[in-house]
Amino acid sequence: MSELVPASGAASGKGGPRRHDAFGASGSGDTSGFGGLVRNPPVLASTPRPFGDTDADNVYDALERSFPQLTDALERVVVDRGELTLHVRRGHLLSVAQILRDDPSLRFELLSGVSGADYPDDPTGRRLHAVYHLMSMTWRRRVRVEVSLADDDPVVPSVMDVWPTADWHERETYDLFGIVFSGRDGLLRIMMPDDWVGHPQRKDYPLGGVPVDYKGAQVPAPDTRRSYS
Amino acid sequence: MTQASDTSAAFTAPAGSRASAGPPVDDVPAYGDAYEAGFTESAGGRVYTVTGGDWEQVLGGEDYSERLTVNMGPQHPSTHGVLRLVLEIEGETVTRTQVVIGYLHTGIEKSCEFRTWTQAVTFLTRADYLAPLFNETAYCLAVEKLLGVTDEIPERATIIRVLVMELQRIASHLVWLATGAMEIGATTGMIFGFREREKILDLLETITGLRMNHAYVRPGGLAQDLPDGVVPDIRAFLLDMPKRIKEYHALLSGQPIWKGRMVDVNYIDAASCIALGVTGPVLRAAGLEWDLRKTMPYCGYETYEFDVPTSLDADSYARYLVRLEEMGESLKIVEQCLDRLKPGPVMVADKKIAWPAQLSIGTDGMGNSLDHIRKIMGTSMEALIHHFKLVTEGFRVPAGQVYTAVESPRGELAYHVVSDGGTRPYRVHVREPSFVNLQAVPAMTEGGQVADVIVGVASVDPVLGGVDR
Amino acid sequence: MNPANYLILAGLLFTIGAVGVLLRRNAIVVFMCIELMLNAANLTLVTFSRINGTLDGQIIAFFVMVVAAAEVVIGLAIILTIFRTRRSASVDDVNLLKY
Amino acid sequence: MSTQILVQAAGEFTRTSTGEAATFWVLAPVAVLAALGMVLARNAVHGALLLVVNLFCLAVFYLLQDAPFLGFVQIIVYTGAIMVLFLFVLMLVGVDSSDSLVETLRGQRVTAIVLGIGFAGLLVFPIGGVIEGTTAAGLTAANDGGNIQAIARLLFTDYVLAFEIVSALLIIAAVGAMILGHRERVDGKVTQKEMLRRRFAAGGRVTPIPGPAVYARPQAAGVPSVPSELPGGSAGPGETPPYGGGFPDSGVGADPADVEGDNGSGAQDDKNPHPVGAGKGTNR
Amino acid sequence: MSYAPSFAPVLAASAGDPDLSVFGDDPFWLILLKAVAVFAFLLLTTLFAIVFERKVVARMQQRVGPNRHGPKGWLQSLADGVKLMLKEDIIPVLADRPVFILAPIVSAIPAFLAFAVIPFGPEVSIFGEHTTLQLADLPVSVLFVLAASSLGVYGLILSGWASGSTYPLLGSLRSAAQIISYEVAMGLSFVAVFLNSGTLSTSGIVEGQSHWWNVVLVPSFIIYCIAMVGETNRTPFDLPEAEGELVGGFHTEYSSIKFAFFFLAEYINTVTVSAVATTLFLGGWQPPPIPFLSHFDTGWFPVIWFVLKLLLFLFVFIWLRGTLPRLRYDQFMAFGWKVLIPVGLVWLLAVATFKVYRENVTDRTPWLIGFGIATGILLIITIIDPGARRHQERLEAAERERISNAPSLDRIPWPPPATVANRPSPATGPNRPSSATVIVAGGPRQES
Repeated sequence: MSELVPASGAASGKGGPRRHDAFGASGSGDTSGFGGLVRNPPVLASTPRPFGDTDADNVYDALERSFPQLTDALERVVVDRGELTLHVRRGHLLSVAQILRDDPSLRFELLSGVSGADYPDDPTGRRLHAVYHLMSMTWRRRVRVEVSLADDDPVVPSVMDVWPTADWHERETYDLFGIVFSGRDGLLRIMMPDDWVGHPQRKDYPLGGVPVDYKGAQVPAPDTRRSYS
Repeated sequence: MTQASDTSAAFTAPAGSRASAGPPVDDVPAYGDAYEAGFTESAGGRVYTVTGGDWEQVLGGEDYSERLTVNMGPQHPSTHGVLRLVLEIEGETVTRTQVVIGYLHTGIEKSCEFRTWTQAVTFLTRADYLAPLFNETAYCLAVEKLLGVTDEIPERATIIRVLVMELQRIASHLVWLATGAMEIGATTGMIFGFREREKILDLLETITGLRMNHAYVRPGGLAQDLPDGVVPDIRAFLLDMPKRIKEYHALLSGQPIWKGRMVDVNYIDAASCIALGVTGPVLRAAGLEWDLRKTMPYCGYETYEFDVPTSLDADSYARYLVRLEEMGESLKIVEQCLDRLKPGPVMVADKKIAWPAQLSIGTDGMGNSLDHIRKIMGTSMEALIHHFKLVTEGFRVPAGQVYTAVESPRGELAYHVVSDGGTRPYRVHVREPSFVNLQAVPAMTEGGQVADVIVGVASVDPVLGGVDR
Repeated sequence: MNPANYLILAGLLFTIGAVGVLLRRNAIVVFMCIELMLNAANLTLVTFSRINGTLDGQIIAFFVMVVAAAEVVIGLAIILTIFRTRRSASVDDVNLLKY
Repeated sequence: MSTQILVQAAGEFTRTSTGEAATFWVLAPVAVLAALGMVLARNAVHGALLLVVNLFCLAVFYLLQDAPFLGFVQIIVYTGAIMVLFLFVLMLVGVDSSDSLVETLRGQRVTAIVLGIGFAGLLVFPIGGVIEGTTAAGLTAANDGGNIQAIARLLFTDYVLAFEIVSALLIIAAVGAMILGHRERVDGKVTQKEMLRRRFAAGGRVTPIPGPAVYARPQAAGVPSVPSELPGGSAGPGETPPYGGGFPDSGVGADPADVEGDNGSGAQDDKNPHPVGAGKGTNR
Repeated sequence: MSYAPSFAPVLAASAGDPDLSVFGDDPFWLILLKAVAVFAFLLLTTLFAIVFERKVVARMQQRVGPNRHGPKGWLQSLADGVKLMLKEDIIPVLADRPVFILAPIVSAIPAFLAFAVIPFGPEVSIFGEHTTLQLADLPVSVLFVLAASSLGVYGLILSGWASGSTYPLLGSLRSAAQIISYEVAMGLSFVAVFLNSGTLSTSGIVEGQSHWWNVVLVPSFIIYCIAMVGETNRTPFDLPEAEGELVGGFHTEYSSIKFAFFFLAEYINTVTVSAVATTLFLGGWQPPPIPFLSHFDTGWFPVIWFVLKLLLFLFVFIWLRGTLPRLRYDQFMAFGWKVLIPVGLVWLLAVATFKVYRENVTDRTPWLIGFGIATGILLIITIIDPGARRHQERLEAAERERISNAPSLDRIPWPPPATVANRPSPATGPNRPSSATVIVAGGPRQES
């Protein structure tokens, strides 16, 4: 799960615990010797500063300079695999976005995309995450902004005023995840038919099984088949 | 309108009252309000309203003028698949363009979550079906970044990736040229474009085994090495193609009608492009030499010699020229790739990731080599088990999320991949350039003529398989 | 056959046109009825030309055609203008112009 | 048939030939029926087509009466240009502009028909009585040297003044039509480039307006899309959303009666005057 | 021959017109034979033209083209025709049925009509009867051609209107406007021909084209060639059907035999306008003015010349289709009204002047001198071209300004004006070397 950064993790790059992590099923009575390999349980944590990544440190410093209430706005800051993720509280999203776009030492001109992710087991209980990928063309770097939302209050302010391109991205995220972007118009389904029920990309939205023309057999839906995780 | 079907149960006031207003449209408020998203506080809690429009709102509320609503698509010869454009025209002038997508939504992103990391490639390759290798590469780069093996990918694999991607870029631009020319009525342009694309598809078929949807690039490397004898074929193509590009210039570039249809048509400047998130040739034709291969290199692009063609005109003709130039630049890169190719592995050495099979081309296409089968069946039970488990169960990828972008023929193609540490992707999101770029179509077409809409859509070069995913 | 039968035919056509002008209220149809009347007149002109053995009738018929073309162009333009503002091509609505 | 015979034949031109008679008796009823049809046709386009038939018949009559130039000009000018213009305007105006059948003046229709029949009688019977035994001089002499040449000679000698006046009239008519048809634009024609600049300068919505809702149920206009799984609402009475979109049922909108009120009266307009973002003066 | 007395004056020989009495002489069976022959010729030419077009275009596009049905694929159009007949005939619910059915017929019949006045050759002997190879001639036969083409318009307009859907309506609106405006240009080029030959009879025009004066008609010929492509809705002027924009334009909703009628009408129209062009401008059946060939102008030889010239035009039609994209509607109308018609008018004046000069002026010297002086002045103005340099400078300055304001990696544009002041200067921004090339406006970069 994305915000659950491995305590000692693949972020370090080569080798490390990845090898333990990469292969084998647990509890399957596997006799190959590969199963049951150790996997470090993830924890919910911020990456301590300095991040050890120049770009990420620069972005954070600049943000701190021009946005005094930063500690209020941010829940966590994660640097993983060289990518900076700012977990922003919903109420501060617009102001953070404005700073990210306009500050000369940040200048994230381009919103690459808005997408969502659904973590039903999120320890904070806010399973829906709206994920914004920003790119600074001037400084050639990217940053990820993430907002966690609860299932029963899936509202996040729209960033369409800051980056007009967010329009369709937000519509898609609304369509597939049910995240409502407020303060904008035309938040309509874009991928699914407009009378569709439910939001298909949520984890509890199943794929259907397929009936087979052989003695009434039914291929089970993919998510009801065996899985290894 | 009193027919309160079960579906309308959830309407809140604005929607319902508008519905009851019916045809007399005098009091219908400004068009935009119909789409306001909002909420009301009520006894049971907060009620969110997400309303939509209907033909009533599309057509009504307007005072009379000689406007006609033309529903262009989703079945229309010039909409690149199943794009739907709802045009409001006044005479021949377009006053409003609405872009409707979703007719090809196949749920690729969702499907990926139910297959192994490797199998997801075969879904994603079908998203942008004109540039499948870019999808594969971008996704595999993401998975490799998650795995932390980015630096362990063999050089030969990376070079071949670049090679096939650049060939594909030419092929994709050729399809754009062909379809764009066809839509303007230049049938010969169409045949010319598809003629050369066919050659590239032949090359790619030789390399990957398939003309489209290759599933050639895999996490960790490639499905297989270059087959014997393909390098001379590519070299022959490299010799031939520049002449063909000259032919396109001769047939189309200077032609008064061609220029008349494209020059100063569908203008969109760089600032507007960035505001709308538009990348790729459209942005470069607006003057900004933004090309991820140069600006945020991946796959070792920083080591190749090539130029980024730009133009300042920001119209359809500039996009046409930029794409033609890009084909030439891609040829240069392909040539450098061929020069750099050295024998070596094409898959990461880590046997926990690398596909266990030693693939060879058998009589039935791609398959396991007999030696390998003999070895694992006869001598090593563990190898057989390993093979079995890796293929059926797949490898695990450490938890985390990454975002990798490549420069596809249409712009920034990026993958946001989340892993929960399991053998399946937890979430795969495709940042599709066609999807984003299509948002610019209204800005590019409103105020132009009906025929310009066709040119405009063609100049964006959307691939609906990628738009809808 | 007596060439003067043409005259009777022309008279009939003229009457039909005139009745049409009285009956119909679609301005464009009224206009077409007027065209019919003009053509009936033309037929008499051509017939008289033949009966009298001179070409003057044909010449005048020619002029009538030219004038008819001019009249149609202007008339249709007026109808279109009214249609734009009134959303109707009925002659009943044209009287609103005076207000 | 040689010229000699023709000259002889010219002497017999007091009466018309059987061929002409046959043509006349075939086409004259057609012309009358087409004219009647034009007046009676409910659909204006059908009326225009019938008028074309009528004009075509007249063109043939011109040909029969030694006026080949006029005959073809009739086809070219009337059917080829004038009637095309009529059809063009009919298409622009739209099909639904056909007549209403309501009489606005009482008795107008009957009066018109009676007057029409009377007028026809006045025209036809006296003419029929007077012309009995009329003979035609024929145009053989006048057309000597060719019909076109003869007409041209007359046009540019005796009628040259009228010709010039008529040509001036044509030009005036063309200019007049242009002025009438031209719509005054305050700021000239807005090009695509200009519209793009305004679009981004205004700070309004620059991205596409959502498309119309194709699946909205019922099909009638005015029913918004995204009907059944609005956040906060259930899928409808007695139905729960099957999958993930389930928000806790707010209770509002789940009651059918409530909905009926919503749709029927529109009285709840005031209930929700301020959706989120309205205060911000957002995109539109 | 019951019409003979009434038409006799029409057909009478006259000073200005050629002797048309020969047409009055034909026995009934010969007229019938000629009518059937013309009909058969048109049908066969259509069948041929379709395969010819597909084969020639295929050659131009380096592919094979139809090669399955009949010897080398030459029966392809027959197969197409049979296929079309067997297709389901669909009439849309919203269509106006009678008009919808009438329209294809209306568009096909006038296409055949015009060919009645086209001369295939001079006098020949058929079964002992002397007759010209022409179904009929009138003193006004060119007007007859125009009349037939103006009737053909109805097919397109009505089909679009009657289909009851948007694209056909747009298509028929376009075709109405298109045909009306291009008929004007066409008529102007015809008038030049009338002026030059002094007659409206097709056979007379052909007869009169044996001398070199015809060169004055070259501009009119070019205007006619352009207008005829517009008249027949062929590429690059195929806006009423424009499958890129209007799907199929006026015939979108048509299928089966009705569609076949439109197809037939289009090709017959193509043949007809080619025949008219041959007749009015290229000397019809007369042999080309090459010394050796010009003797073959009697008997049946002229038919060969006629057909060869016709094929030449057909080939040009196909060539255009293989080369050119479609114009946009406004460009097309602007071209018609702003270029073709003014040029046609001016040239009409020139032809009239030339005619008067040729017939009435005896002392030519002062005329020639005046003409020379006028040409010289025009030439000098063209060469000196005052104001060109200033214009060029202004253009260059604008171009320089544009390039200096162009966005680049050091100046990434961003819309909000409030942030303009905050933009990082190139010095503080990451100053990576860029290897961009700029395509100069208006043309491809010659080398990269």
